[in-house]
Amino acid sequence: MSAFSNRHIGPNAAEKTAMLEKIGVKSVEELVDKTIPAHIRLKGELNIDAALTEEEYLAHAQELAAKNQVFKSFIGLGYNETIIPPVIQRNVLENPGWYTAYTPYQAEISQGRLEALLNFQTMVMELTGMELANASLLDESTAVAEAMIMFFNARKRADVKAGRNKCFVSEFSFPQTIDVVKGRAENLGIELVIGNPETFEGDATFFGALVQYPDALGRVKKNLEGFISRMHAKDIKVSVAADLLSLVLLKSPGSMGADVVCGSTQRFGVPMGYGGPHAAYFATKEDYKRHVPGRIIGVSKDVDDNVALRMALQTREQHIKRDKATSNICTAQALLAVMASMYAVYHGPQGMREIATSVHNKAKKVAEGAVALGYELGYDQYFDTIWLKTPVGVMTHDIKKIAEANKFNFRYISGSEMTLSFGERVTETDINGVLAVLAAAVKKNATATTLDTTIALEDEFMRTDAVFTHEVFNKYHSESKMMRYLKRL
Amino acid sequence: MSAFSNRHIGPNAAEKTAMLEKIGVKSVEELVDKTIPAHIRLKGELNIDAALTEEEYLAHAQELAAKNQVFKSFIGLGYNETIIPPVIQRNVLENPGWYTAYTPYQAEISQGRLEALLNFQTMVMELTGMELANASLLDESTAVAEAMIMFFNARKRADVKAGRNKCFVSEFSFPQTIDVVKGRAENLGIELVIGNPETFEGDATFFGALVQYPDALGRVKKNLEGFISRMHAKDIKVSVAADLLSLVLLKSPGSMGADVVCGSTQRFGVPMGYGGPHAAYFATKEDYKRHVPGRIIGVSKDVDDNVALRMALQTREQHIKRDKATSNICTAQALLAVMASMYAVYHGPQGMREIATSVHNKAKKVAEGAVALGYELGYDQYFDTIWLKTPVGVMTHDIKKIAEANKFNFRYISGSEMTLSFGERVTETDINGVLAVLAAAVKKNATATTLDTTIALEDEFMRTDAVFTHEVFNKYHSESKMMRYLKRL
Amino acid sequence: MIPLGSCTMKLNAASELMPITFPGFAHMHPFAPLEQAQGYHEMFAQLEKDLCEATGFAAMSLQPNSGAQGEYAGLMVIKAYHEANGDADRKVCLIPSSAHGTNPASAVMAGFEIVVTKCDEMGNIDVEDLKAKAEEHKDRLGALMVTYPSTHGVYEEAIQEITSIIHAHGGQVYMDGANMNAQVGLTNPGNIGADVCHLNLHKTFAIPHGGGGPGMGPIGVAAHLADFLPGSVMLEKAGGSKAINAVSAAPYGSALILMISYAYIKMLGAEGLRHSTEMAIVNANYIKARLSEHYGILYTGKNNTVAHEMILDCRDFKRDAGVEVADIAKRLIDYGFHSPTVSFPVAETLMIEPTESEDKEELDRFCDAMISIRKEIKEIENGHADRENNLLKNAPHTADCIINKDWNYPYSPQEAAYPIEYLKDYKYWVPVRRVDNAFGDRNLICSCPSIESYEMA
Amino acid sequence: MIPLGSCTMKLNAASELMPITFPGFAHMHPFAPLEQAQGYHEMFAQLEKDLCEATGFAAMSLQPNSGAQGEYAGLMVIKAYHEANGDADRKVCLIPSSAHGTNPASAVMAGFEIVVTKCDEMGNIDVEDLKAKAEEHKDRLGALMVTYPSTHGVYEEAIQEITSIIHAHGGQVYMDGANMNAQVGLTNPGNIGADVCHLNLHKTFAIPHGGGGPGMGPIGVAAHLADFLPGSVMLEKAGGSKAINAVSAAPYGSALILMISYAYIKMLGAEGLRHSTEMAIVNANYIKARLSEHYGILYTGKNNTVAHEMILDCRDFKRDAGVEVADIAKRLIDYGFHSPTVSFPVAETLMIEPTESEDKEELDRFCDAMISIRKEIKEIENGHADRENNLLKNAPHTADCIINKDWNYPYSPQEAAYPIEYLKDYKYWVPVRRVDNAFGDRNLICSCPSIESYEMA
Ligand SMILES: Cc1ncc(COP(=O)(O)O)c(C=O)c1O
Ligand SMILES: Cc1ncc(COP(=O)(O)O)c(C=O)c1O
Repeated sequence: MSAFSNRHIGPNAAEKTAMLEKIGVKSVEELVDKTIPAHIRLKGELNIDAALTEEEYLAHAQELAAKNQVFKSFIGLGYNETIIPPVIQRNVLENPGWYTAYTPYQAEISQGRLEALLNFQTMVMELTGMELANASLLDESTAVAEAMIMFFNARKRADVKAGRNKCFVSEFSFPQTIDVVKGRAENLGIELVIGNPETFEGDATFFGALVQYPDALGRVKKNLEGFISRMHAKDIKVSVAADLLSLVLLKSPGSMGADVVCGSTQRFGVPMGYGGPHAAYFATKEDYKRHVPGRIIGVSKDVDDNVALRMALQTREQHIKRDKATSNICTAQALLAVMASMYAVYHGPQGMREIATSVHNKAKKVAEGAVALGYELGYDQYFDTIWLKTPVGVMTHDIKKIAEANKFNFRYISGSEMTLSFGERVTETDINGVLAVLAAAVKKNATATTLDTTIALEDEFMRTDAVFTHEVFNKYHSESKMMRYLKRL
Repeated sequence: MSAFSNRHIGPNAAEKTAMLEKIGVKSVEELVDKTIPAHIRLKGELNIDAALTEEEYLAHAQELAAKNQVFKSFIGLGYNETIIPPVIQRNVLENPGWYTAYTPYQAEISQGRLEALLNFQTMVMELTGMELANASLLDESTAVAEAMIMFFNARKRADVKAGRNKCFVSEFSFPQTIDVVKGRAENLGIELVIGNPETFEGDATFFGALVQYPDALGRVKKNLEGFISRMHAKDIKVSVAADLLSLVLLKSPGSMGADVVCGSTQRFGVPMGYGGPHAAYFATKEDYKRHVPGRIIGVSKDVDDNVALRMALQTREQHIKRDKATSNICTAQALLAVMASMYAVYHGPQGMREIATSVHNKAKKVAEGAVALGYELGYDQYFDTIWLKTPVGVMTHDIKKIAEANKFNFRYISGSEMTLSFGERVTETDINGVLAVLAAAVKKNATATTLDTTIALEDEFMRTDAVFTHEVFNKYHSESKMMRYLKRL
Repeated sequence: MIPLGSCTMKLNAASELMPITFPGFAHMHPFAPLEQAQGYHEMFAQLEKDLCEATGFAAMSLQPNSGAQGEYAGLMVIKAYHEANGDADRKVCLIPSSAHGTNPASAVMAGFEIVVTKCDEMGNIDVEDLKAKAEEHKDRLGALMVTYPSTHGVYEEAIQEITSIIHAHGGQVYMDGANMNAQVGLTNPGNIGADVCHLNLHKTFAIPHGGGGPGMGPIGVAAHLADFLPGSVMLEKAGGSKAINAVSAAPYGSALILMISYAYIKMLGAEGLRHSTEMAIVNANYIKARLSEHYGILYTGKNNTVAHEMILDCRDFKRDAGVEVADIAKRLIDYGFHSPTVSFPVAETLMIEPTESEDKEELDRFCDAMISIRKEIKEIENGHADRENNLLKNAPHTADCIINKDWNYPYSPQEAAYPIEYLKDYKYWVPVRRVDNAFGDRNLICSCPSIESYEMA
Repeated sequence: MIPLGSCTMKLNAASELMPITFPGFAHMHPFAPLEQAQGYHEMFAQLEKDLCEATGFAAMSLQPNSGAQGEYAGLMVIKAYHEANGDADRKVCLIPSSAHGTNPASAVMAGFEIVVTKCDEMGNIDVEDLKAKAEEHKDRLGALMVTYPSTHGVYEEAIQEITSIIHAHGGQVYMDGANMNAQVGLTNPGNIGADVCHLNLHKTFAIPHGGGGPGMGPIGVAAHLADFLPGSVMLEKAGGSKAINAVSAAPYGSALILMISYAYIKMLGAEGLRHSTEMAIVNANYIKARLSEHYGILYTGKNNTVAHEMILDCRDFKRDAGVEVADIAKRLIDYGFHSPTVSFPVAETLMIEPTESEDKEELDRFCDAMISIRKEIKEIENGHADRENNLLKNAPHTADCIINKDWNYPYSPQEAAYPIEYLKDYKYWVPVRRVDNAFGDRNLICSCPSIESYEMA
């Protein structure tokens, strides 16, 4: 038996013997033979390698890690360089007390975890400007698909009858989201129309519209509010997939009338991890409360009238509603939602504003430097992602070579276009490195830039209401306090 | 203010203001000016670099780590390659609940930590065969020095009067121990005599003798029991510095009459760390209970007659006895003693025996291979360390070059002698690598060896009594149980 | 111990988890060029191979982010297969009444029409009913979704017959892999005749549950379905040659935590994997042996054994003592346990799955608690305790209610807080008492309440 | 919070600790060839430089493994210096009566003869007495050991006068650095006239206490002593040109945890280090401001402030209420606090050091507890509570004693367990009641008792 299997399996040899005796069999083999029908039993042992010890495995994992070349990423598309606060890494991500726990079906024994998820919902509601948020979905793309399905399922009887089954999707949504939504639409007989929200007018055959904000080119388009009212005028529901960090600075989609706001919380201190896990968020209006997919934590009271939390509205969920459920979601991303909410708890309103401002400022500095080098800026209102067009004669695949030699990944859209997206973990040195790459491609020298807190966005985009107002986001900013809070929960 | 300092310092700006008001000063500066005499105040800021962020620091630490070239070590001398069980690394070494705690002065609130230290003492007592053990000292070398001082201080009045002030030290003790003991002896007017225990006879001017077992050449010498009786016959007290892991297999020094047994517990799952921290152990006879240096955890009861642990015999310690204390030791190595004891708890008697057997067998296989290649084995009874003499014409500095090219460190004693010491973390691949180095030095090919459980030691050295008999060492061998035990404490 | 039925709460070993914070895994963008992610892809390839071996399948997709997502993906693959065969009409999906709620929900999402099939009194699929329904829908039969061993904790003897019936009628068999912990190394989905199944890596393969996620639900498929495995517009390499659309944003889903399952397999090896399954069965049957003297065990196999989990019958307590299964769940909190799964798959029962990672002492502690609770119920049945005001109905008991409130229950605080010896050493104090769910649903608040509202108590 | 006087329980940040498990640091043998340890030596060099800057000294030895070991090393350096000057006779060491126990113990170990000097009623060193004793022993005066700020929590105004007196009489000044947390960035040992001092890196520089170790006690010395810093037979590079023998087995002591202090300095920088010291003083004075309305503060500086710690006078309670300081310490457990240092440096007092890492809310919680206990004492003083059988004498109270035993104390269980509001949210339940020390010392057992003996209860 492998060294690790003796650690993994609970009973030792003596206990095993005692247990078999109580069961009334002579051996494990006898019990298994009695239990599993003979005709389906495997003949031999699985063809899987012999066990490594823990020490050997960890060395092997180090080798595998070394085979990954981790470049600084400016690719964006919903995944950004972020910093996991060490206090959260050690006391949540590396703490069995947080990670082994099960879904809080027994609320009384799970108040701490429920509180952390309630913080998540509160944060999402404040930033999106919505009335209701759930406690996470699997990823941004499926969250957008869930929005579509929710709109579809919540259609009025008459609309169902009338076969109102079209859904608009902005062509400037993240490509992976369009991919996922396509698959989901088909099955339910939803007809997807992919187009430019600027020119899309909509009509009575459309029940929903899905847009991205800022869009996949990084643009903070002026027309979001106008688009939403245009759609609403035709009774088309609008879902906005938004970068939650951008909403620390930008006006909330909720305040512009959105029916759903959803997206990823990866950049709230959860590593990219080559794709996940990360918590998607999903916020909507009170009207939809019986249609929301996923778990919702709610406030109630116990028999002694103490405030007590628990999972709310379970009647929406598949384990009760089965084929009539709002969604098939069961396991979601609770631990990652906890991490994301704790990131906001630890940074607080001021810290979050600083982080949002700083990623924006990085974009701004590179945009300015690029323009000075002869690149064209595709759009001048952006949050953290800039859309660059190369000077005549400069091809993005040449830039790619130089960038990769410097261990940078950009997003290349065409031979002459690319986007660069900036995360918290990108440093001033990186910024100057990026400018040096852009300069090298045009055979110039870049002038070094210094980060500051200036903002390129026009006032009309900026939010004026306060966020992170609840005490929980204003209390735990020293590491000792944070540790104690994490321990208390 | 640096980002980290805002995390490190508890009060935020608002709290600071409120506190200053309560104190009755306008500013921090005013309070400091009122508090620290002006004439000793520094003028400017310290000349220390500006702060790094946590992220920057961690990247810097990674770079520093990469500048260390970690070779597999066969140097020995009390420091061996060991494996930290991941469950202990994560749940003790990386768990603030274990590492931030203070010395358990308030016993009632510290029962868990006290239990872990009591386990340490129990393990030491069983392995050494002694009646009493303390809860750790700073390192093996100072532990040996403490033994000398204890013998010195415990001399009979008549001996003090007679100026009985010589102490014998085996020349086969670890060189760093001789170094430390020399410094300590001088001050107290102890005259050290360094020599060969085989030929040392002793006389009435000697009060103590300090030997190493197995000795620095790895030898498990037959004459230890004889040496001790020879010394006792002349009323000379004997301290044996012993490799605690070797005592899992070897007869205990206690059973041979030793007055003190001490040494390091590093190889019980505590990384070498370029020197420490590691817990030294110190065990002695009941007679010396009022002379033992360092903390001792003892069993008592509470007012409800429950078993309750606490630090025992505090009257020996410096905080009470001051200049009459048995030692100046205050901070010791509690966390490392906890880790070492948990290593034994997790492995249990059988696991510990397997580890001890395996390090011995590695030595045996290399010894056999080396002899086959023409090396001479200095002594044929060893635990984990073999003493090799090179074939004529082969110089150790040539071997060193080949070894280092293979990322191995041996201990080179002279141009023609070296020792190789084997730890838990040394693999079969490493063993064959070592043999390949030895072969290359004599321009031969090594035949690959396979590890097994055979033992080269003669029966007379082997212990026959059971160790790790207490239930605590026989219970927590699955990871789930171990985690729960660590959590309960 | 959290002995949750169907949820496989096994050990999440520290060594399995450590690599997820290695920078070489943590900081990689999902759309970074393939050649930069060689470490990841080497791991994916090996993991796919090992999971194929464990399931008896030909190909594996590591994309789905949960079991339910895997169900959706698997059904979509089946659908694509039928369409490729010109069988676009095969949209009927048979689902036994005992299935987990995600099965019908996923089937609906994938555009299937659901036909529910019955179970017999032994908890097994009613083969006659199944045959009849397969027959009835044979031209439109798309799939059967079946859990194995069943959600009732039994290895149905007829499973191969069942899968043959489906195949004979043109359908594909989707196996829900939530109970794979009772199969690995002893049998497999391929063997029982399934065409697709998902694996809950967060159950069988040691990814921690995280309080409700993350998870990973890769799907394995037989050779004829391999071409349809989900692709990704972001990575050409991903998926089969006739790939269905992506089911997750990232080509390999939550790639980072695949490392955990990879570690689990690497450190157990073939023998350890098999033995883990065997010991999961031993542990379950040990609990059964102890508890069957006090509770009814709803279903057992033909030799009176259970698989890796079992259902405890609590239905009569309602009649005899007014005690509902929820009361037992809450009372278990006073004994320091998180309750087993409540009322799934059968109402008013408990579903217990200990897993192989629990040792005898912990199992005994749990059995002792259950037996002690059974005695408390008996006191009510006997009329020695009140039907409304008793240890179970008032559970859980906080320290606050025991010490600070005026005690006016018809039992002592000792009986409430320390009903059993081991609690002297291990007492867990619950922070709140029984939660009022209905009140909360009527007055939905799902953001942090203001501090003042906490003073309402 | 563990507000331990002289023990500086500050935050041990996760980022400071993470590198100690990096394989590049963890697995290096202490006698590996120098060139393999370049990362370590780069760190040592920078850390020595920064610690020299913080102490105002010329050279640093990173070898001693604890504060006490540092004292021994420092005194040995002083001795070697005197010997090198032909002053081998300078073996008298003056130690104020308020010194920590390690000071005299180390001085004895280093072969010094101890002469204790007095403190005045303000808690300061009695300069006249010191002068007289320095004078008396002037031919044999070796050293003064002095803690600064004093163990009484005061920056003695006369410190430079004191160090001058010693120097004038041929002695060297050893400063105990346990209170460096009140100096860093604001003043330093060099400034006050010390020649050597040790730093408790496990106090001032963020190494966690580990329940009684590990620690590190490097010593800094003025230029004239640098040559004597401890060497090592294992590494030529270590120590001064006339090095004393090694004081630890390894040339750089517990090298691994030096990374923690290095991280602390690197992440705070000059400004953060200074501000930490300032805030340690603010926090202490805030506690003083709150508690001085209820307790006597034994010593304050000339402007009625305290340094980074203070002594709470509990001596009269014995007379007035029969309450000893140990009773307060035990009662604090019921309030969820580990007691501050008991009876050091003055019998029947508490020594409180909050450090800069505690926030106001936590300080308030502690002050509230102390004030509430003061009221409980008043009840005894008033005669409202019994002198022998009261909340303090019977503390701490376990859940077991409150719930399971027949309650026959003259106060309610509520008063015992929940004397203050915040405990509703934060109650810590102590596992045993007041421990009988004398019984244990009389019947010494220092190995695990057999399981049966646990049943003796
Ligand atoms: C039988 C069964 N099927 C499917 C699922 C769904 O898996 P997941 O929660 O990963 O979506 C579960 C999980 O609870 C289950 O128990
Ligand atoms: C004033 C004082 N000096 C010296 C020491 C001894 O330091 P260490 O415990 O590191 O040996 C202490 C520690 O408790 C102390 O408080």
